[in-house]
Amino acid sequence: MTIKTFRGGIHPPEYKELTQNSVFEKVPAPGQIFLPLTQHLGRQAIPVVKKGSVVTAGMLVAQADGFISAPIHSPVCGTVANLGKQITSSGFPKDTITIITNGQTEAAFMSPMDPETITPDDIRKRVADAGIVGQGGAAFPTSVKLTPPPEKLIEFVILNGCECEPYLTRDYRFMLERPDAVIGGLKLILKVLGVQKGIMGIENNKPAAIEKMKNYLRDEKDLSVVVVKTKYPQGAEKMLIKAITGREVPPGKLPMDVGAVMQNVGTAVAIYDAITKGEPLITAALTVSGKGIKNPKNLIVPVGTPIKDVIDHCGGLTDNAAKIIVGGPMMGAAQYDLSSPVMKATSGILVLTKDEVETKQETTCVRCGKCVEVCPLNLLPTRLARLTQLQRYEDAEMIGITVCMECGTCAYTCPSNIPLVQWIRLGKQKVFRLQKERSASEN
Amino acid sequence: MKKQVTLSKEFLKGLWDINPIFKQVLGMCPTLAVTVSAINGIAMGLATTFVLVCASLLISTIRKLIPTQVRIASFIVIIATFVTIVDLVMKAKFPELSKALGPFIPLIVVNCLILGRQEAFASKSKPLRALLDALGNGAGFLLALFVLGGIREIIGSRTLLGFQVMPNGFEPWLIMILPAGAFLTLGLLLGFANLYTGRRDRFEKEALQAQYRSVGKEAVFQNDPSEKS
Amino acid sequence: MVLTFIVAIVTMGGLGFIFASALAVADKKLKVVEDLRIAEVNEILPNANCGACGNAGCYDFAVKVVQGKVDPSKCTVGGQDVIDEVSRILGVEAGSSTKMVARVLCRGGNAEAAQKENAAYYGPQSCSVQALVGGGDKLCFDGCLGGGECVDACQFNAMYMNDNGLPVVIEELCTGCGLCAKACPRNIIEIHPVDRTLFVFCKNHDDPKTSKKVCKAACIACGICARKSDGGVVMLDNLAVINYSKLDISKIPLDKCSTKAIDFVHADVQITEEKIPAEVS
Amino acid sequence: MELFLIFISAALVNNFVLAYFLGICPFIGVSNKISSAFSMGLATTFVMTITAIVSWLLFNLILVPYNLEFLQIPSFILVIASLVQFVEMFIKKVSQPLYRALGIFLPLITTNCAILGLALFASMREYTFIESIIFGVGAGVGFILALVLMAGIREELELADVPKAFQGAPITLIVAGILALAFMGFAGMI
Amino acid sequence: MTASDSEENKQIRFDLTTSPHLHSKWSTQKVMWLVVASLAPSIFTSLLFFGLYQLLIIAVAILFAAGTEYALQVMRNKQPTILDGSAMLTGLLLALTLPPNFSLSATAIGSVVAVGLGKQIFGGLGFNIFNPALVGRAFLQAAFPVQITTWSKPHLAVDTISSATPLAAFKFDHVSTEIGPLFFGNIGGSLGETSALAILAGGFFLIAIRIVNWQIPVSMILGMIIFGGVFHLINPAVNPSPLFHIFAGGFLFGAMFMATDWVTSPITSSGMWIFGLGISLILVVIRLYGGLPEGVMYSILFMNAFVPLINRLTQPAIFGIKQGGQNEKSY
Amino acid sequence: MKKVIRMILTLSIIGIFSGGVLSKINDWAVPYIEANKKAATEKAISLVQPEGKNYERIKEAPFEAYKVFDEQNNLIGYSLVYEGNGFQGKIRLMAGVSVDLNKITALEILEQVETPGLGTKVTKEPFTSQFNNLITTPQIDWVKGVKPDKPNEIQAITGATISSKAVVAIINSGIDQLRNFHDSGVK
Amino acid sequence: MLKEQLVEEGIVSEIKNSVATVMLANKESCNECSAKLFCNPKGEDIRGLSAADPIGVNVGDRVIVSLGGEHLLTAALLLYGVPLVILIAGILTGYYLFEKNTELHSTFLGASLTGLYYLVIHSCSRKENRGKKFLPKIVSVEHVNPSTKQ
Ligand SMILES: Cc1cc2nc3c(=O)[nH]c(=O)nc-3n(C[C@@H](O)[C@H](O)[C@H](O)COP(=O)(O)O)c2cc1C
Ligand SMILES: Cc1cc2nc3c(=O)[nH]c(=O)nc-3n(C[C@H](O)[C@H](O)[C@H](O)COP(=O)(O)O)c2cc1C
Ligand SMILES: Cc1cc2nc3c(=O)[nH]c(=O)nc-3n(C[C@H](O)[C@H](O)[C@H](O)COP(=O)(O)O)c2cc1C
Ligand SMILES: Cc1cc2nc3c(=O)[nH]c(=O)nc-3n(C[C@H](O)[C@H](O)[C@H](O)CO)c2cc1C
Ligand code: SF4
Ligand code: SF4
Ligand code: SF4
Ligand code: SF4
Ligand code: FES
Repeated sequence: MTIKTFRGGIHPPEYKELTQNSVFEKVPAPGQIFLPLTQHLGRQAIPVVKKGSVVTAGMLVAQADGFISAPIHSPVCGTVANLGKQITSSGFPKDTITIITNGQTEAAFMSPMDPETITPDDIRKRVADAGIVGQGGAAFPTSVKLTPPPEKLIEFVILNGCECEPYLTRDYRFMLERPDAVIGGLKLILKVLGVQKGIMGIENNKPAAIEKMKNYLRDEKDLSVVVVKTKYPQGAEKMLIKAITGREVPPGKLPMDVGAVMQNVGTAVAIYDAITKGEPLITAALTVSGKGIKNPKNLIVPVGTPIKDVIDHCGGLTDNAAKIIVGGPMMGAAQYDLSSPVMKATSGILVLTKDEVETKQETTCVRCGKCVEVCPLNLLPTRLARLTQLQRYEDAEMIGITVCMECGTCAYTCPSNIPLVQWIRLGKQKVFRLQKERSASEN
Repeated sequence: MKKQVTLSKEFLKGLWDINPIFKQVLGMCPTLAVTVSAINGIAMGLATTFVLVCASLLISTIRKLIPTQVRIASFIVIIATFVTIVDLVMKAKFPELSKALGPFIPLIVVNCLILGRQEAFASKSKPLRALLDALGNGAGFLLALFVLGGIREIIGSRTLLGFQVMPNGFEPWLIMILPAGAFLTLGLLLGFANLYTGRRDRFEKEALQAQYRSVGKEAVFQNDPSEKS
Repeated sequence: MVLTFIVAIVTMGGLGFIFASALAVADKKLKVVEDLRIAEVNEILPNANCGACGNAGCYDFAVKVVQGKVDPSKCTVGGQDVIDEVSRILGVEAGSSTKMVARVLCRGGNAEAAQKENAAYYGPQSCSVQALVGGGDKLCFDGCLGGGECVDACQFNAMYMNDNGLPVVIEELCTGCGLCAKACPRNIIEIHPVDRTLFVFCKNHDDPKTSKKVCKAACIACGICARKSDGGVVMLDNLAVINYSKLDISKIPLDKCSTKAIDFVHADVQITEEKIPAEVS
Repeated sequence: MELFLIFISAALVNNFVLAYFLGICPFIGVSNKISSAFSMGLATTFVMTITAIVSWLLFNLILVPYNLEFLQIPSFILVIASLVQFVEMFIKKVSQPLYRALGIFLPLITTNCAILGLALFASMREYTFIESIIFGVGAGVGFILALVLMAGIREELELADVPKAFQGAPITLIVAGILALAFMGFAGMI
Repeated sequence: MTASDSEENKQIRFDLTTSPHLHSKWSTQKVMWLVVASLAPSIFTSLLFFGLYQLLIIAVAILFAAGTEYALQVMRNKQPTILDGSAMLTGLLLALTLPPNFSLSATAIGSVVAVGLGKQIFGGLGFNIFNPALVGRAFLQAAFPVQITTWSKPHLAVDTISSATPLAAFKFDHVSTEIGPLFFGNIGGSLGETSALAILAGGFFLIAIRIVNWQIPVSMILGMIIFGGVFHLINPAVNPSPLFHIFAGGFLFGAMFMATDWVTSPITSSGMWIFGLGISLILVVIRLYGGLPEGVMYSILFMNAFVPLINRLTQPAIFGIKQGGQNEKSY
Repeated sequence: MKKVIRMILTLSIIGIFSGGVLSKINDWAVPYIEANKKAATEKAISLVQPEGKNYERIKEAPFEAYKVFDEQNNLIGYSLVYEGNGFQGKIRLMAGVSVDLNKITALEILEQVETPGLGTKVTKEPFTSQFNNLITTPQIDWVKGVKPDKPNEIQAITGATISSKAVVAIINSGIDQLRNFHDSGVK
Repeated sequence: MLKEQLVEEGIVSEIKNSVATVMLANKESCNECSAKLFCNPKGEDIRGLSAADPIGVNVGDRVIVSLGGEHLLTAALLLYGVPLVILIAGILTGYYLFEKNTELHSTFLGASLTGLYYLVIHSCSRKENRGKKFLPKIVSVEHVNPSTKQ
C-alpha cells in the first residue's frame, strides 16, 4: 500500500518517545482555577455567575453568545472569587472567571444518553450544551461544524489522528486507551451528518495506534483507517484531506466545500463522553513534555488549572528550562506568565531547554527557495515576509498572504533563521485591516 | 512656488542644483556613448550647449507666436534645424571629431534635456533669462560629460585630453572605454552624487534634531513622574 | 542649387503642414477641457503628497480647490505663504489654517512602565510585530512599545525616540499629516490642533488596581478629574477622556491627578518657542 | 544569412540599449512591471519597423534623388511624428477598447533616440530596403529583451536593500553595466 | 493582570518568540563554510598543477573580498557579517576562476568589484541579481582581456600541450584534447576548473548534503548533451562532442559551484530546470559561434538576469487554485 | 477654424524656414565636406602607395578600387578598398597592391569598431607594417605566438587573433575579387 | 509573482454605462521627456482615459486605474504583435512579387494587409462587451468625493 501524503512539508525530530508510553494520569484540581471566557473561536461567552457564587463541577458558569460561541462549565466545586482579567496562553489578558476550589468532588453532569437511539438533533444539542470545541488546536465550536448548511453535500468524515506536531502524544494515547470512545465519537459524528463513510487518518509513525484502530474497525465496512506519511503538517486539515482524498480545499473555502468534515480524535472522545456520560468539556487531555520538564507525562487536567500547577505535577522544571510552550512546538505559543490556565483545546505543555531554543543569528534571505519548496500551500513565504517588512501589504495580499495557515514549516526550514511566520502573521493582520477598511469604504 | 531669482542664480543652478545629468538624469544616451575620452565629452557638450542656447533664445523670442497645440512640434523642428547646422559645420570643419561622435550629433535632437528646457523654461521666459538658463544647463551638461569622459579616459587609457597622466606601470582598464564601463561609471557617479547630497541633507536634519533633542531631553527628565513621587 | 533650395522648402513646409493637420484633427477628436488654474495651483503646492489636507495628494487638492470644494487653507503643510498664493490665483479670500500636530498620548517610557518579569522578547524590533507577540516587554497592553515605528513613518523628520524609549514630536517640524498615527499599532498618537494643550496621556483601560501596577504614568481611573469637570472629562471604561467641546481647563484639578496622566502637553517634552536655539527657529 | 546576421547583431551583439546606448531614457524609466515592459517593447518594435520602412522610403526616394540629405534630421523627425500621430488616430478609430488598453503606450516610450537612431543608422549603413526592415525588427526585439529583463530585475530590486543613494537610476545603470558585461559573451558572433 | 510571583519563575527569563519553536540545523554561515570545504579538492589540485604561487592569488582574493564587505558594511552602519563566510566564498570562487599566475593587483581589483559592485551595492547578501564572483571575473575579463587569457602550462602536464586551454586550442587551432587529461586536470585553464575529478568530488558532496540543488547541475549537463549533441551530429568535424564540452573549460565548475548559487538561481525546481537548460544553450552558441572560446561565465550571468522572469513564470499555483485559474479577487 | 489655420500656418512656416536655412548652410558646407572626403582618400592612398602621385577610380569595378600612377603617369599599382566582418562589426581597409597583384605595398585600416585597445591594435604599428611588401601568392596566412617565417605570413596580435584573422581574410578576398575582375579583361 | 499592472491615479469626470472617463494628470516625469512630441503633441497637462468601472464610482472621486492588468499582453499582441508580423510578411511577399518600384509597392501591400487586419479587429471589437475587458479598470477609490457621498 502506498503511503499517502501531500506536496511539501518537513520532518522535524519527533521526540514522541518521551511520553508515548505514559498512560493518562488524572490530575486533581488545584486551589484556584481560571476560566477565560474565550476558550474557543468566536464570540466570548457571557458569565452567568457573580462574584461569590458557589458552583459545582459541571455547572454552567458562562453561556454561549450566539451561534459561533460555546458555553463554559465549571470543572470544580468552589466559589467564584473574581470576574476580572487574566493573561491566557495567547499572551494577552482576557476576561476570566476565577474560582477558588473547596475540595469537594460532587459533579452535576447532564443526563447520559444512549448513542444507539439518540437522534441527530439531540446529539447536536448535546454537543453545543457540553461546550465542546475542536481539540485539534483551533478550538472551533464543534456544534457549528456539525451543522453544515443544507446545500453542502458531505461525503465523508475524517477523523484526524495524525498528531503531526513533535512531542505531542495525546491523540495517540486516546487511540490506544479509549478506542471505543474514538470510534463511538466518530459514529456519532457520522450520525449527526447523515454520512456513511468515516475515515481515520493516522501517520505511519504510530503503528500501535494503527493496529488498534484497524482491529476495531475490522468489521465496519464504511469505516476505515488510512495510513499517511509522517510529515509535518500532515495533520493540517487541507493537507490531510489532500492526502486522503486527493481533493484540494481552495483558499477561503472550507473542507465541507469539497465534501469533507474533519474532527480531531480528542473531539470524538469528548463527544462520546458528552453523550454517554453527560459530561461537559471540563477536562483537557494533554501532553506535558520536553527536555525541560522533570517527568514528562500525559495528563487529564481540569480546564482552568494554571500551567504552573501542571508543571509542578510533573516534577517541575529542570535547571536549563528556557521556554514554555502551550500547544505543539510548531504552532504553539510561548508563555511568560505561568498562571495562565489550561484551556479546553490545550493539547500540550512543552518546556524546551536553552540549547534547543538558542536563537541563531538571523541573516538576510539568501533566496535558497527552501521555504518555497516546503510550504504545503505553495506560497512564497520569503516574499510574503519581505513584502510585509517593506509594508507593501497590497502586494502581499495579491500573492496570497491570507492563505497562509501559519504552520511554521517555512520558518523551521529557513537557513537564514528569518522569523517568517512572525512577519507573515503581521502582514496578515495588516491585510485584514485593509480589507475591512476597504469594505467599509464601499458601503 | 515660482519666485523671481537673480540672473546669476538662473545661470548657476544648471551647474549643480538642477544639473541635467546628476540631478535630472536626462540625455543619458549621448552621455554614455561619447564619453570614451574627455575631449569627446567636451565636444559633445559644446555642441549640445550650442543647440540649447540657440533654440532657447529663438523660442523664447517667438514664444508668443506659437499656438500651444503645435508648441512641441515647433520646438522639435527648430531644435532639429540647429542640430543639422551643427552637424554640417562639424562635418565641414572638424571631420575627425564628427567621425568620433558618430551618429550622436543628430541624436541631440531627441536629447531630453533640450526639449525639457524649452518646455520648462524658454517657452515661459524672457530671452535673457532663457539664454542664461540655457547656458547654465549647457555648462552643467558639459561639466558632467567632461567628468565622465575624464574618468573613463584616465583609467581606460591612462591619458587625460590625450596627455598621459597615469604612470606606465598602470595597466589601463579596458572596460572603462567599453559600454559596460560607461554604465558602471555613470551609475557610480550618480550614486555618489546622491550620496553627497543625501549626506548633506541628513547632516542638516540630524543637526536640527540634535538641537531639539538636547532641549527635549531636559524636559523629559524634569517632568519624570517617577522622580516626583 | 536653387532647385535644391526650393525642394527643401517645399519638403519641410509640406511636412510641417501634414503634421500640423494631423494635430489639428487630433485636437478636434481628442479634446480635453481643462481648467488651467489646476496646474497653476498644483505647482505652488508643496508636493509632499502627505494627505494632511484630507485629500489624496496635492493634485487632488488642487483640483478641489479650483472647483471650490475645499478651502485653500486646508493645506497646512505649505504654511501661510502657500495659502496666500493659492488664494491669489483663485481670487478668493485667504483663510488661515490652524496648524495640526501629532501628540503622543502615552508617558509610560522605560522608566515608568513596568516590564514583564519573566519575558524576554526576541525578534524584529518593530512595534507592530511586538504587539503581536505577547504584547512586547511591557506589562501595559495599551502603551507605547518603544519600537519607533512612528518615527520611521514620519517623512518630515519631526519625531525622534528619546532616551526614555518614548517618541517625541517636534512641534515646529510636524505638519500634522498623521502618518505616525497610522503607523502606531497601539493608536497612541493622535492629531490635534496645536492650541489644544490639555491631554490624558494614557490609553490604558485596566482596572485601577492593575493599572497602578502596570505603569507609574497610567490613568488609574480614580475619576477625580471627571467629577469636577462638568463633562469636560468623562470616564470611559476605566480611562479619563477629554471632551474638548465642553472642556474648561480651569475646572480640572490637575494637581490632584496622582500619576499626572492628565496634564498639559508643554510640561512634557514638547519644545516651546524660547527653548529652541536661535538658528533653528 | 546576411539578414539573419543583421537581426542577431541588432538584437543581441550590438543591442541598442546595452551596446549603443540608445533609448536609455525609457530603459531607466521603464516600469517595473514585466507585462507593461513587454507591451511597451512591442509597441516600440512596431514603431521601429514602421520607422525603418518609412525612413528608408523617404531617404532613398526623396532625399537622395533631390540631394536633400541634409534635411535628414528634421524630416525624419517630422515624418516619424506624423506617422505615429496617424497610427494613433487610426488605432483609436479601429478599436476603441484596444486603443484605450494601451494606445497610450504607443507614443509614450516609443519615441526616443532609439527610433531616430535606428533611422539614421539604417541610412548611414546603406542598408537595402529589406535589410533595414530586419534591422528595425531586430533592434526592437533587442529593446524588448533589455526592457523586459530590466523590468524583472527592477521588480526584484524593489525588495532589495539597495543603499538609498543608489536607488533608481544609479542601480539601474549598474545593472545595465553588468548586463552589458554579460552580453559581451556574444561578441564576435557577427 | 497578575504576574506570577512564584519563586522559581523569577529566576528564569522565558523567551518570547512566535512559533515555530523548533528550527532546522542549517544556518547560512554553516552552509557557506561547507561550500568552502567542498572546494578543498579543487584548491588542492590547483596548487598541485600550477604551484604554490596560486595560494597567494587565493589569499589575496579572499582578503580583499572580505575587506570590501567589511568596509562597505561599516560605511552603511550595518552589523558587519563577514563571518557568515559568503564574501570569503565569493573571493575564493573568483580566485578559482582566474588563470594561473594571474597578477595579484588585478586579483584584488576583481575581488573588490565582485563584492562591491556584484553584491553590496544591491544591499548585500541575498539581494544581488548576478553572481558576484562572476561579476568580478567578467569585469576583469573586460578590463584586462589579454592577461586573463594568458595561460601557464601546468607543472604536471603529461605531454607538451601548449599553454592554450583546450577550448582555445579547439577554437583557434582545431585541436581536440583527450578526455583523460580533461578529467584529471593536467591541462591549461583556470585554477579550479582543470580537474573534473576534484570538482565532482566537491560537487557530489554538496548535492549529497542537499546544499546544492541537484536540478541545476543535472539540467546543465543534460542541456549540454542535447544542444551540444545536436550541433555535434550536424557537423561532427567542426563541432566537438558534448563530452568534450562538459569536461573542457569551466563548465563543470560553473555547474557545480556557480550556477547553483542560491541567491542568483531560481527558487522553484522547475525554474532551476529552465535555468540550467538555458545556460547550456547559450554556452553552446557562444562556444561554437562567438568570438570567445569560453562562455560559461557569460551564460551564467546572462541567465542570472532571467531569474526574476523565470521565478515569476514558474511560481507555483497556490494550494487549491487550479493551475492557470487566477485567484480572481474583487474588491 | 481660425485656430486650425494658425496651427498649420505656424508649423509650415517654421518648416519652410528650416528648409531654407538648412539648404543655404548646406550649400556652404558641401564643398568642405567633399574636400574632406577627397583629402581622406588621398591620404590613405598616399599611405598605401607611397610612390603614387596620381590616382583614378576604377569605375567599372563593382567595388571601390583605384589605379595609382607615379609622376610619369605609369601605373604602379592599385589601391583596394574592401570590407568584411571583424570581431565586433565591419572592418573597412585599404590595401595598396602591386600591378601584378602579388604583393601588398602597405595597409591602412579605414574604419573599424573593434574593442578599443585590443582589436584596434590592428590599425597601428607594428601590426600594419607587417603588410608592407607582403607576398599575396599563395594567400596571406597568419601565425600565432611565433615569428612568421614565410613571406606570406604575418603574426596575429595576442588577444586579438580574431581581428587579425579578419584583416587577413578581408585582404585575401579583396585581392581575389580584384584578380577576378582583372582576369575578366577589363583594364 | 506580483500581480502586475501599471497604475495611474486620476479623477473621475464622467460616467456612462459603467465606463468612466478619468482625468489623469501628467506626471512630473513627463515634463522633460522628448517623446512628448509623439505622446502628447499638444502639450496638455491633463489626459482623459476611459476605464471600466466595476465598483461603482462617482464623479469627482479620486481613483486608481489599472492599465491592462491581465489583458494587457493580449491587447499588446493584438494591436502591435500581429500587425507587425502581417506587415513584414506583406512586404516580403511584395518584394518578390513586384518588379518595378519594388519598395514602394511592397510597402503598400504590407500596409494594406495590415489595414485589412485592423478592419477585422475593428468589426470584432464593435461588440460592446468583447472590448470591455481590454479597458483599463478602476481598481480602487482612493478618495471619495465628499460632495457626492450623501
Ligand atoms: C565557472 C567558470 C566560468 C567561466 N566562464 C568563462 C567565460 O565565460 N569566458 C571565458 O573566457 N572564460 C571563462 N572561464 C575561464 C576558463 O573557462 C577559461 O577561460 C577557458 O578555459 C579558456 O578560455 P580562453 O581560451 O578564452 O582563454 C570560466 C571559468 C569558470 C571556472
Ligand atoms: C499546521 C497545522 C497542523 C495541524 N495538525 C493537526 C494534528 O496533528 N492533529 C489534529 O487533529 N489537528 C491538527 N490540525 C488542526 C486541523 O487542521 C483541524 O482543524 C482539526 O483536525 C479539526 O478537528 P477539530 O475541529 O476537532 O479540532 C492542524 C492544523 C494546522 C493548521
Ligand atoms: C572585452 C574583450 C574584448 C575583445 N576584443 C577583441 C577584439 O577586438 N578583437 C579580437 O580579435 N578579439 C577580441 N576579444 C576576444 C578574445 O581576446 C579572444 O580570446 C582572442 O581573440 C583570442 O586570441 P588569443 O588566442 O590570441 O588570446 C576580446 C575579448 C574580450 C573579453
Ligand atoms: C551552493 C552555493 C554556491 C555559491 N556560489 C557562489 C558563486 O558562484 N559566487 C559567489 O559569489 N558566491 C557564491 N555563493 C555564496 C553566496 O551565495 C554569495 O556570496 C551570494 O551570492 C552573495 O549575495 C554560493 C553559495 C552556495 C551555497
Ligand atoms: S507558515 Fe504559511 S507560508 Fe509558511 S509554510 Fe506554512 S502556510 Fe506556507
Ligand atoms: S528559506 Fe529563508 S533564506 Fe531560503 S528563501 Fe526562504 S526565507 Fe529565504
Ligand atoms: S508623521 Fe506625525 S509627527 Fe510626522 S509630520 Fe506627520 S503628524 Fe507630524
Ligand atoms: S507610539 Fe506607537 S509606533 Fe510609536 S514607538 Fe510607541 S508603540 Fe511604536
Ligand atoms: S532615450 Fe536617449 S536621450 Fe532619452
